[in-house]
Amino acid sequence: MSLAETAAAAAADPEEGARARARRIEAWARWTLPVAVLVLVILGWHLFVTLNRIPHYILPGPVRVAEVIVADWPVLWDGMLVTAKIALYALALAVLGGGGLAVLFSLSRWTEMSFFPYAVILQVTPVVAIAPLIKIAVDDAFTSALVCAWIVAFFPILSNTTMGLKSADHNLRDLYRIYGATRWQRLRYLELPSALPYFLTGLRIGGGLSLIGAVVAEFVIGTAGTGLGLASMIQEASYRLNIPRMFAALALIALLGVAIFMALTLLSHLLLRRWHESAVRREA
Amino acid sequence: MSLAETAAAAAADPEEGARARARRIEAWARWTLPVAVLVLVILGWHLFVTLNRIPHYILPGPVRVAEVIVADWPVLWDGMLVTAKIALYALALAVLGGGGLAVLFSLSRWTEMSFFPYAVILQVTPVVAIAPLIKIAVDDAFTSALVCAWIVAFFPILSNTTMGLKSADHNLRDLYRIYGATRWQRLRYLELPSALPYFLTGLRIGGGLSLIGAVVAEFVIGTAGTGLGLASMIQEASYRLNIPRMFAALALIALLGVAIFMALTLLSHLLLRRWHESAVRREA
Amino acid sequence: EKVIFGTNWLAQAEHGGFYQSVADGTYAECGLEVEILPGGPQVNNRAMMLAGRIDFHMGGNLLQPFSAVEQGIPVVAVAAIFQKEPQVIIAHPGMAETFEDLKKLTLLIGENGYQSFYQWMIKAYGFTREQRRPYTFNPAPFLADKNTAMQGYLSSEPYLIKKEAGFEPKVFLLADHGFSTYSTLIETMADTIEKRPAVVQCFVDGSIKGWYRYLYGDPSAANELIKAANPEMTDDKIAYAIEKMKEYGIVDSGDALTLGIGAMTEARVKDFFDKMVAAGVVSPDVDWKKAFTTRFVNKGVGMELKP
Amino acid sequence: MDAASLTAARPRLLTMTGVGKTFGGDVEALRGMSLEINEGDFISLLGPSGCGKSTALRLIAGLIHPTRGSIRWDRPKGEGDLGVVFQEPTLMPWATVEDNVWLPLRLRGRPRAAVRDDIMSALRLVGLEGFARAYPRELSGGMKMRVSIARAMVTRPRLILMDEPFAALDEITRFRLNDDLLAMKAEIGCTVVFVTHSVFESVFLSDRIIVMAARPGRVIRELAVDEPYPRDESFRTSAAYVAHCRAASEALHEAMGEAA
Amino acid sequence: MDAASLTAARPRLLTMTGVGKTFGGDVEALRGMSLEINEGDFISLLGPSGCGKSTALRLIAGLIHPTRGSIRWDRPKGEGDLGVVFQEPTLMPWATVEDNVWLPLRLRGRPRAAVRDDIMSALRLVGLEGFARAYPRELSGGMKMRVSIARAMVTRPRLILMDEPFAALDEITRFRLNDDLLAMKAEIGCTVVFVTHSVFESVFLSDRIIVMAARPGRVIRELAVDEPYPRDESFRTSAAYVAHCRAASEALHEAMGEAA
Ligand SMILES: Nc1ncnc2c1ncn2[C@@H]1O[C@H](COP(=O)(O)OP(=O)(O)OP(=O)(O)O)[C@@H](O)[C@H]1O
Ligand SMILES: Nc1ncnc2c1ncn2[C@@H]1O[C@H](COP(=O)(O)OP(=O)(O)OP(=O)(O)O)[C@@H](O)[C@H]1O
Ligand SMILES: [Mg+2]
Ligand SMILES: [Mg+2]
Repeated sequence: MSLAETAAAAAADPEEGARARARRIEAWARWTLPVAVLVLVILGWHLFVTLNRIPHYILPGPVRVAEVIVADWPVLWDGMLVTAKIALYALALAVLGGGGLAVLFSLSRWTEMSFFPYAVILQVTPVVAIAPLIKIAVDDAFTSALVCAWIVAFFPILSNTTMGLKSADHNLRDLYRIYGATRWQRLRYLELPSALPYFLTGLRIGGGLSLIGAVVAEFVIGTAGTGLGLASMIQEASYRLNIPRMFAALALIALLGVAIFMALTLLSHLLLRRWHESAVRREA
Repeated sequence: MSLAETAAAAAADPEEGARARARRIEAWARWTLPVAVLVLVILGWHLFVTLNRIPHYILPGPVRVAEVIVADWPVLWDGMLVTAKIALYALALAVLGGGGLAVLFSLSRWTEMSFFPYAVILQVTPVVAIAPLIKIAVDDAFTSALVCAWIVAFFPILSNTTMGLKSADHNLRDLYRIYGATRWQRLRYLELPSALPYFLTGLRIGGGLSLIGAVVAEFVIGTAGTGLGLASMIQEASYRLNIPRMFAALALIALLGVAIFMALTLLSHLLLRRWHESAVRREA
Repeated sequence: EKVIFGTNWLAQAEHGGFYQSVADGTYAECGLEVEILPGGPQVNNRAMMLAGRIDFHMGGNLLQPFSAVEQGIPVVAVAAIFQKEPQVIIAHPGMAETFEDLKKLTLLIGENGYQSFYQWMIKAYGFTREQRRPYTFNPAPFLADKNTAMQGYLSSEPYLIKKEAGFEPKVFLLADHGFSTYSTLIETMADTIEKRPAVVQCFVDGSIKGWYRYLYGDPSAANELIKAANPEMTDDKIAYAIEKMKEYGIVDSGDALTLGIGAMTEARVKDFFDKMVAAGVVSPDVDWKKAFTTRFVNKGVGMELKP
Repeated sequence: MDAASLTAARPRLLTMTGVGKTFGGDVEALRGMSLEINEGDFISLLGPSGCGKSTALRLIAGLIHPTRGSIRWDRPKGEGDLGVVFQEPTLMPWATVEDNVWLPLRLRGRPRAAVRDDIMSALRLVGLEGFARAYPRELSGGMKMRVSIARAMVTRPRLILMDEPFAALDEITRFRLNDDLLAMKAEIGCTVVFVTHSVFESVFLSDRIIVMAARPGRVIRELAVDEPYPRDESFRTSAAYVAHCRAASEALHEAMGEAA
Repeated sequence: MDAASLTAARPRLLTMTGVGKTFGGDVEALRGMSLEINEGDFISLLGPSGCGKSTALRLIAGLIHPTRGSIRWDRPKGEGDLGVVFQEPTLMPWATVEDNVWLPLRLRGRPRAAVRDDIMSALRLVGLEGFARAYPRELSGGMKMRVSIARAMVTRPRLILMDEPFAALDEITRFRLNDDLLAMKAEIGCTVVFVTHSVFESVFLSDRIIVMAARPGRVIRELAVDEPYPRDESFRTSAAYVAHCRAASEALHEAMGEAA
């Protein structure tokens, strides 16, 4: 009965049927398309390597890399955990640091004027160059690794959040003033929600950068006390000319990056879908 | 007469006078405050170094660094030009690449679904690890350096611009549809202006990252064909234990970063001040 | 014919012989136009050779040719310019009298060193992974803390520390404590040996002659090239390096005294291989003989240039 | 003469049959709306807040699709034949008043220099000729709405959809714009669908009034205002006007009563 | 009884003297406005679009500062004594209707549970009790404005500033809200400054009407509506009402004439 009704409705309105079909196709393509492209890329890589007879020590084929991943899985998995741990801690710190600084700057224009240049300096200073100083100042290797990764990741979050805090609607600002909101209330109830879409974009950039930061930190700070991460494995494999393994570690870093990005995208979607233009679903 | 009038007005309304004074103080503080903080930081650094008798090969004092900057100015200046050149080229490429990809993705959701993961992969792949591949694939050292710097800088611009393009007001979108705008017109007249504030924030992040990218590129590609940049000087100096010179080069990188950031901030202000919430000046 | 030789570091006196032959035309005599491509801390010129973008590469020690064999990569060492690797461990004065004393210190070791000689130090002397920190070619952390020691290059760090920090550090040459590898190896692809043996021979001979002339003749032309490629290089630095190379017999000692510079012997390679197998650095299955060939050396070339 | 016969002679433009629209599965914004629009019609949608007037307009504009029923265009929708005034001004904040009004022409590829006169006369129509260079944020609420009206008028469209365009304006401006709208309609013979909550405005302007009620939004009465055009001040004081207003007002009360 | 004498007996709340406001150096939005607001007043600002009504309101609210002249509060502005309805709904898009209405109370530290009844009765006042959980983007234009009105009412403020609050509403809802506003005013004895472009509304609601003209914005007439409160439907049909409306309408025409 209900089925017949639906069918009748569809028959009565072919356009509506077409739209429903388009929606279904899209929902399906959202997952299959990236996978299909992935398969194509891997296939292309495979063909490129085999047809041109590229030696495995220059560019190993996907089959070989997959074999290595399977064979060395226990080691690689441990390395991934180590790297993921540093990256996630660094991201958390970047959120606290970048978001916190943005809030601080928004609370006091004087602070912003005085200290924003130093945030820029921190961003542009090559970690490789100041890592020794960090090592001198901070005893613990894990902490110094975190500091390095944090330096790499915090700026996009700071910058985007600052912009977001400034973008709150001026009429709403006026409203808050009239109702005698304290600076703190205005921040919490008005500016932070307004900044959310900007912050989340910064977060997604910061997510990737914190992973990069973790890798760089491992390069320059080393693994003492933190176990062997993927970066160390890359270095070791590259030194030992074990190129397939190096690619395996690289692939896992990429995977980790995509996973972090997707998790943050999902978070962003959940937080914004009810109200923000960029996320609200509309009829086409 | 006019002066007397102004005086009278001020006298008649002490509040207005107070506000005018506050405005003047702010305009003045906008420049003096950062400078004052800078002076304090340098003074603190100087005292720290001299009071603790920190040897110059661990942390040189500001005086010594300044001396080195003056003494080695010709070399440092050349290095700065090299680094600035790579950074600016990379930034230009990042704008083209990041912005272009964002536009491409906004034009076709299918492209976005299929290829955004690869942008993420590109962002999280450690440049240090793939630099040899780049060098193998790209003949020219300058070009490979650019590719490296670009990989580091493009993602924030892509990410922010994508978000911005999606944030265009839905009522305006509807209006464009009703007036039969082509996809291209909608992009040009509606989505790009809407994305501007997001893009500019991404640009400021990308500006710093392109400098970082230039430094990293110099590290991993070497200096052949590009001349000696600041990064090579840092490496050299650090390797030669010429720590004051390393700090001099670091200071110049920081300076370059701040200069790029300020230029982009100015650009952003000029583009937004007439209409965007974050930049429009309002009465407090 | 144009060939490219990639070194593994910025231009310095330790590359002097190669620059010498470029400068005085020794390579050109047998028809080679040699370009020297300097390396650096993060630069990987070996990958360029594997990709066929350069012809010869300067290897640090024998471990990498062993790795190449293990991975089935046809890289072969055709000459060993340094009989001793100039790798040293540097400690603050008074902190370590013997090599064993270093075990009490924190060691700053770069990634390459960690993967090679440090593994041997672990096995042979009982150093630990935990006491090692990465060395990013910045000695400041060493200077800041007396309880650290760091890796170094015989002719570089000790000189700098003396000059900048004003104290004479304690230096341990690894080669004198049993790390018996050759160094500054000329590596090339098996393919090149097979298809262009004349080019290989020419390059090896030219390099050997260059080293004799550099050490015993007038090195000034080579030094000009080095300074041009690396503006930070100074005359006194170069002079110090040449002096140390001579003092420690880095280039011209042991087999080289009889077979000429560049000499390699199977016995010596096997000795090192066995040590590395014992240290767990290299798998015992590796066919170590494939890692090198004596076909181009041990001929006493250029010995007449020695005064 | 009843509503249907009055306009039946004109060629049919669009037919809505039993159109329903439900948002998010539970808010029934519109139920079973049937409407025929003929060329040259002036149709007002009158009803309380939230009764689905804007929704109906957006359905006609093709911006949203009906959940049930169908909307059929009886003659092909030509390019640029449509003009629209949304309930909110919907101006581009980065563009000047002039550029905002230029938009529909720009989208048809007309360079600004070629249409400057059109833009200026549209601005003159709404009394904003002095503000061509201003940005939207420098305008008062009513001024923004007037820019939006100028933008809809500037193309002289064949079908014009207006969602409470004059709500933010004072009565005098409103009357003047009512007159101008009728004059333009007479001149180019366009069709107008007009959302309003003002009984007087709907009677003065339209030849058909669709009275709607809320929760769920639906049509409860269709009134014909069978008075000849042009209409002027004298119409506003005529007995017929008063009678029509009374009828519309009663229908509206009925709609409210049912809604309450 | 003239305007001044009618309200002179009440304690003075605020005095504007010769207030002028110029935007960006050249747009003179307001010139030489003088106004006294006494406690319990119901003052309407009536005038054509762009005459500076919103500007005057924002000056009173202290959101902008006069370029010339002065505004003096004669009794200290207490915390939360002010309620405001802007010309645009100004809702927070990330908050539900309920949370938007909660805002002024929340800013005074009242937890939601404690004021739920107040929120719901404010929503009932504007007929939106069924939409407490909806987000602003799910509301019609008029509904958004009603949320804004509920938000201003929920604190029962001593001084309430309203900028064309009912412009987007149909006449019946409008009349009902007019009645509700007067009832609330009578109950809590608050002062109201009310911007409108409707002559009828201004006469029905206020005891003083300030008629303004545009370019430059200025006061051209101050009318007293010296009729007793409470006012109800019967007032709307009284001769006095008609007379006042005529006077206001004339003043408005005068304002328009001068502005044209
Ligand atoms: N995007 C949406 N999502 C959910 N509900 C919606 C949406 N748009 C409109 N509605 C609901 O549909 C109903 C009708 O809305 P509509 O905007 O058509 O009213 P209207 O007649 O234009 O009212 P007004 O005179 O106040 O503008 C309302 O109850 C509203 O809550
Ligand atoms: N921020 C601003 N910058 C420049 N000009 C402004 C600004 N705000 C208002 N104006 C100008 O001030 C004048 C009065 O504006 P105001 O908003 O007070 O009008 P209004 O009486 O409220 O009109 P309406 O009934 O249309 O809302 C207008 O001419 C407007 O262009
Ligand atoms: Mg509506
Ligand atoms: Mg206004």
